[in-house]
Amino acid sequence: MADSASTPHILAASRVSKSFGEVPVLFSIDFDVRQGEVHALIGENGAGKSTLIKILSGIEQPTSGTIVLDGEPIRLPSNGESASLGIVVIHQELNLAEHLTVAESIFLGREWKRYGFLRRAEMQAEAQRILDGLHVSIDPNARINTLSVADKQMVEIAKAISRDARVLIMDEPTAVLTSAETDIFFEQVRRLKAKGVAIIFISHKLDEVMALSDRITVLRDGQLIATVDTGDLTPDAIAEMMVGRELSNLYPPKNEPDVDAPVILDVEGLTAPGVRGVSFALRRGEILGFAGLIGSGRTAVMEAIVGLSEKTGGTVRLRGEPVAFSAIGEAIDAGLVYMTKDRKGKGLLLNIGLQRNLTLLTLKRHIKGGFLNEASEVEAMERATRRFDIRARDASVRVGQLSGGNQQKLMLGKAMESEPEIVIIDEPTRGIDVGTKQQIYHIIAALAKEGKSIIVVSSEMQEVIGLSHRVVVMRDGRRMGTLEGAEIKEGEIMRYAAGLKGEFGDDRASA
Amino acid sequence: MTAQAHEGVKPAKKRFRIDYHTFGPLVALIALCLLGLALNPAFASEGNISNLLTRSAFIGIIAVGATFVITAGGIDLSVGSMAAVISGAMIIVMNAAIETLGTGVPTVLLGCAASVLLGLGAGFLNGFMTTKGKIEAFIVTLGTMGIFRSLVTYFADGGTLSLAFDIRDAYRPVYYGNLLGIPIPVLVFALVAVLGWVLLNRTAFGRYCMAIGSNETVARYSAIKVDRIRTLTYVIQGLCVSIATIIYVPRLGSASSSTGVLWELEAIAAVIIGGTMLKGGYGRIGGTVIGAIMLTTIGNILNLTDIISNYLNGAVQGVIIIAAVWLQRGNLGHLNIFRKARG
Amino acid sequence: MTAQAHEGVKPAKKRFRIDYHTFGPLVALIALCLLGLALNPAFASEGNISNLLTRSAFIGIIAVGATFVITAGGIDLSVGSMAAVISGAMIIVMNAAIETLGTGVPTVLLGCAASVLLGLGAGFLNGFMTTKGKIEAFIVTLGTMGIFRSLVTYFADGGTLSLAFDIRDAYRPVYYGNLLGIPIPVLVFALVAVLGWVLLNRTAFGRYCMAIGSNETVARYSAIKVDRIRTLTYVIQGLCVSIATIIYVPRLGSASSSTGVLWELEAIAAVIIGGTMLKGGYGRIGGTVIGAIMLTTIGNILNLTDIISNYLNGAVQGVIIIAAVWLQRGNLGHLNIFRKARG
Amino acid sequence: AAAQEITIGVSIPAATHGWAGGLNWHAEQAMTRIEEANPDIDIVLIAADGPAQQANDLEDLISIHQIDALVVLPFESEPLTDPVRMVKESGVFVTVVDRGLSQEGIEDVYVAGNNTALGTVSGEYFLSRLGEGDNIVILRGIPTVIDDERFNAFMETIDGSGINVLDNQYANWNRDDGFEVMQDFLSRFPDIDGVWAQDDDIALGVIEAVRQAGREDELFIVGGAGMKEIIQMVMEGSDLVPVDVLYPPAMIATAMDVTVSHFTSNGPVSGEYILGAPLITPENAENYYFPDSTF
Ligand SMILES: Nc1ncnc2c1ncn2[C@@H]1O[C@H](COP(=O)(O)OP(=O)(O)OP(=O)(O)O)[C@@H](O)[C@H]1O
Ligand SMILES: Nc1ncnc2c1ncn2[C@@H]1O[C@H](COP(=O)(O)OP(=O)(O)OP(=O)(O)O)[C@@H](O)[C@H]1O
Ligand SMILES: [Mg+2]
Ligand SMILES: [Mg+2]
Repeated sequence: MADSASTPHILAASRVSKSFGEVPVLFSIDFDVRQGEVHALIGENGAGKSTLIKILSGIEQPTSGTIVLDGEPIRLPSNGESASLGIVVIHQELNLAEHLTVAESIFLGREWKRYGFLRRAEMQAEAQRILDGLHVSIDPNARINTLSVADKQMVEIAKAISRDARVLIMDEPTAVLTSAETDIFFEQVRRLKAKGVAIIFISHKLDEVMALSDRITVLRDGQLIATVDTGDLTPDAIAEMMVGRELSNLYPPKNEPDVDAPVILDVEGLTAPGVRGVSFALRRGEILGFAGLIGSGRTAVMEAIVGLSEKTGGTVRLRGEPVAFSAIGEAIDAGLVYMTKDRKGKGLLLNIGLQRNLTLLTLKRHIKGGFLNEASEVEAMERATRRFDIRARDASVRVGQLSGGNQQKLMLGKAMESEPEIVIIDEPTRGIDVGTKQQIYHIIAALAKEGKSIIVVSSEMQEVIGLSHRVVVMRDGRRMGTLEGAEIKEGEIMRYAAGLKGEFGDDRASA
Repeated sequence: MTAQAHEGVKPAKKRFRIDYHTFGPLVALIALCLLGLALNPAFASEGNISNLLTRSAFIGIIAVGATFVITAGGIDLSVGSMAAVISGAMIIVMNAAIETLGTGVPTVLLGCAASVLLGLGAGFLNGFMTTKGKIEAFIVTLGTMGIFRSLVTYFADGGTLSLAFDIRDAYRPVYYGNLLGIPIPVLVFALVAVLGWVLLNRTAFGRYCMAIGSNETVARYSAIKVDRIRTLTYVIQGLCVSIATIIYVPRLGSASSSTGVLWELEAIAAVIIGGTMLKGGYGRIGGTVIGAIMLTTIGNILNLTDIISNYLNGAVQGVIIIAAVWLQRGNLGHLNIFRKARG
Repeated sequence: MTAQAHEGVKPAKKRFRIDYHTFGPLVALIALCLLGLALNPAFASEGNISNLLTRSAFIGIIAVGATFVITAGGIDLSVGSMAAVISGAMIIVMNAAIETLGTGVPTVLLGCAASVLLGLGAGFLNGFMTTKGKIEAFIVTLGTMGIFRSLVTYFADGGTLSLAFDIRDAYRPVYYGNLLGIPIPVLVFALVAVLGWVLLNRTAFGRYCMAIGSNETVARYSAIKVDRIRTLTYVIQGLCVSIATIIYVPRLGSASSSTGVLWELEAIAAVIIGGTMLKGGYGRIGGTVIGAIMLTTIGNILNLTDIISNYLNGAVQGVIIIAAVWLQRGNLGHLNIFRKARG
Repeated sequence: AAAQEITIGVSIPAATHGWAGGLNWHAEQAMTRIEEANPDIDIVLIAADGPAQQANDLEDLISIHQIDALVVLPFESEPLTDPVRMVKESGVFVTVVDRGLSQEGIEDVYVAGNNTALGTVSGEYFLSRLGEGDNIVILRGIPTVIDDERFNAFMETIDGSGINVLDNQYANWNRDDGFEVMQDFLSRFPDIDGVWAQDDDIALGVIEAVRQAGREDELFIVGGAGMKEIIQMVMEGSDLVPVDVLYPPAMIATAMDVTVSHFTSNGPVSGEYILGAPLITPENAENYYFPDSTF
């Protein structure tokens, strides 16, 4: 661990405040990061973490206060030019141009050139090398719009760590990664740290924070609560500092699954793009977890079921009746709702306000006499705000300006507005703070208790384990196994997910 | 700790938002009118104002339709030619119907019915090829633009189709008449604009148009029937063209291959001047109406004075359009919103 | 733990992907040529092919510039008028220079220099107003379209500017001459296309154009000077227009207000037919070249046969354009990629 | 001048092609000349891009400029008939030029070129040069009534002569289109004896295409209108362009003068003034050559 007293800080914020228009979001924050340390920044959704690191990287200018780089006050250039000062950022929002290829994205803005021409082959090879270092098999020539969210995040990471960073700032880089990817990523972070890079790390996953950081700064509602050495506190204490109240058990107690409950959704031999013959059944009142590595086909299964992608084989039975949804609207009418994990690309319209996003899926419910009933929309917004604790200045704020966690909550609200029988939630708590996470888990459990059936697709092992009655583990588009009761343990899930165990032998072990 | 952050989500501040956007084009229009007045006091005469509004009705009605298409992320280059071919067809139908239906209102109504049918059909054709044929809207409507214009040339045998003079008397009031002192075309324009506004801002359909134009994938994931809605925008565009045609035909009583040339550019310009974004996702009927009136006013102002060489009309027009948009965007700090929304 | 945490991502099939895009327009072009051949064997005569390619050079060169503008998310409607005003200015300059520089090559070179300067200037003007003035490209270039066209009318006093006959001899070869049997305009076109391709695909500038067109915010965060790059695309467009003009003027030695009318639509159509996306982010010079040749070929084919009523030329043209694009998009399963990219 | 001021509105098509350019030039010249000679006459000249805009212009001339007389060269006859009638009904003296309205009795004065005559005169020249089995191609203007009248008159004239019309295509009264259409005719037809280009702008494009193909010696070209470049060639006795048929844009000046004389002369001026479409030959070309004109 870096010796906090002796090492000078590289980058610091001194009494920094920030308002967007009339609305203050940061109040006189002091923050610094030293060479060779990992400084974690934590806080509830909307606490101002992203805003602070935007200020530290020059993308936003502080309303008051100063930024100090190498002991000198400095006005950081906007437009990402601070990268040339060695300040490199992985933004919370994915920051990739969809039409470019992976290699092009990694080198965007700092292309290697010879005589003015791009050294394409070399950049490609280097991109390949960086990606190999992250142990991911992403083709450097693939276009970004063909990648999954997780792969895009890996490209972002590759882009950031390949730069000559003195200060590396990462805003929830692991939100979309599984623990396996996270481990590999942490290796890289530690390597950089050993090289003396100063690292700012934002995460809602407290175990990661504990494992990686040297110091922790807690923000709440734009105020600095404390900066402490990591070793001095337990995760629970930190969590309480964040939310400002005592946190009880994160996961609600599981009610006993009713094995006699009728099967409400029955999938048999489903094949679709990315899915190879998946079967499973979902009972009334059950929470069914879907685990697996990234790209294992969980999302593909769900999208095929609700009619977002074309089914090529197999049957789906809803309450015993075979169904074949050709559009998601039909699924919703049948009481089946799907919440995507890609909130920016597929979930929310970033350039309009909260209220219109919330009601988009269920707009038909807000029609009176053929016209939209604004009062009913407002009511829905109030309902969702209460239920999911969405925090924004007002309902007209563009969703793109919301904090990541609040976007996620809004998306949950949007899905739940349809009052479904069956809820499929893909990555329900991505980017959500512990306090809210707890609320969401309780909401899910309560829904199940009411007799609704829920599928939780998640890359967070703890979440799957903590919530589910049964867990389906997938690999390579296939169901490897279904775990029940005491079997639901991290090690067991990993064994199935990695193909070491399960219905299909590891046919790609040699690959 | 501030109360603010925990208050949750307040309802949007409505009044403020409306002002922001409608204000820009309006200010530019007012500036333009003052210029007109300065050049020639006759600008403000009742006759001139009424002429001006009546004229802007054609482009205005078409532009209301274009607002839907553009809001949903499409574009329609065929509207001018569509207007020409529909005019032509109306004239053929009405001329043919004289024998059976006589020269009165029934014939005119038949012509109008034909116009509406053709407009809906042409719009559907554009929409269908764009969505189901999966061809870029620019290409589809460039193609139909050529096709429609050719058809009217063909119907007219290279010349002009003209409405039989006997019917004109029954039909003339639709353009030249007025109700309570307001010219009929202006009334129709107002009606179309109001209906368009309601449709875009107060119905699910309008909301869907914005969603599709803003992000098609999100729209699809939100259970919106993207292809159907998008096709409908073209159908609405077709309907608007047919309405514009219905009030256009009695004015000139003829159609030829030069009818409606460049109306598509004018309609799109009116839409963009009004603050709708060409990339979709954001539409304003009110702005479109002002944009259409503004374009007509520019033409009118050029006729107010002969201090400028006729040859430079186009230049003055160009300068005024750019200046007007600059005024409303730049000066009112309006642009920040636009730029961000685009990013 | 397996090192291979990521599954399912197969290395992209590179060869396949390249074929995909260039192949589509090419197949459509070949189909069109076969149609031409079937209608009239004279289509394949050396003279006709050489005429055809020479003709496509104007639109083609302009379309290469338009590819940059559109890839970076802009649009330029002023190119046709720009070509007209630059032609006019070149003629004025050369006619005036006869007295001092004589009727030889120096005068022609002076004319060309003027052309390039004006092209760069006009392009810069468009770019500057779009980026710094923060006015939509559609409006800016609609405005300059009117301004440029007016200016040439004004210079020509409503008539035609004609190049003095004495200079024509020195200048004629630029259009009518050939090198190793290949017409000069075709060589210039090829050169511009190759340079354009290199610039778009092999330099940081080209990559920045795509990045800006795809996502302006990302580009800005990547320390790309968005305004500068975007302005440069308009400057390149201006340069391309001036090059096209340089080979256009010796053809007929004149410029008038009807020069270059609708070239903007043709240029944009060539770009889109070639597979570049109108919304930006994705450009293909190769496709643009094929698109330009395709458009010229359609016109040529119509002149080679009289089985179709003259009145219907435009319709046939429209149908062929739509069909060609449908063929290349729909049939080759090309569209999935496009749809996703748009979402 | 003690007399009260008289305002004359002149509404013409904008200079979108050569002939219309000449029209604008002559109108402007006449305006300057007339206003100088008659201080109490004010002329308002407005050019329109299309029929609809011209209708707008007419409204503006009435409501804003309150004209006493109107000289109008309609973009197209049909669509402007009603708008001109409205002008007439408001008590204005109306002179119509070139393209007659589709209803009789609206205008006070009609000054006309003669499109039918242009077609007939051209056709007669072809009859004099060619006969049974000879091949010609025709380049037409923009699909309009004017073009139709010329074309039909021409076809009627050569009907039965055995002259073979290989094909006709629109060249839109435009040099570039003339050039390209002719290029294609040349690659398509190995034997062409004559080209009727109908318009001098088209003819200029045709000439270049023929030169490029090196086929100057096998055919001749007849244009129309009286552009100075073409007249010069005729004057010089060119074999390629042996004659031209006059259709003078200066007719607008005639019309303006006639209209002014309604106010200044004590004789009656209403009626029809039909200008001929004479054949311009090397012998008489000098009379039609105006080197200062833009057309
Ligand atoms: N451009 C902006 N305009 C207006 N308000 C903004 C803007 N950017 C952020 N905010 C507001 O500032 C507050 C802090 O947001 P920030 O993104 O910093 O939160 P965060 O701590 O990163 O939260 P999360 O954990 O959810 O990502 C939020 O209320 C947000 O709505
Ligand atoms: N429409 C499709 N066409 C072809 N392949 C597809 C399609 N949809 C998904 N796939 C492929 O199926 C595989 C499974 O992807 P999916 O997104 O379902 O995985 P996942 O388990 O949800 O992982 P992640 O955590 O990355 O979302 C991937 O290799 C993906 O490329
Ligand atoms: Mg954040
Ligand atoms: Mg998934």
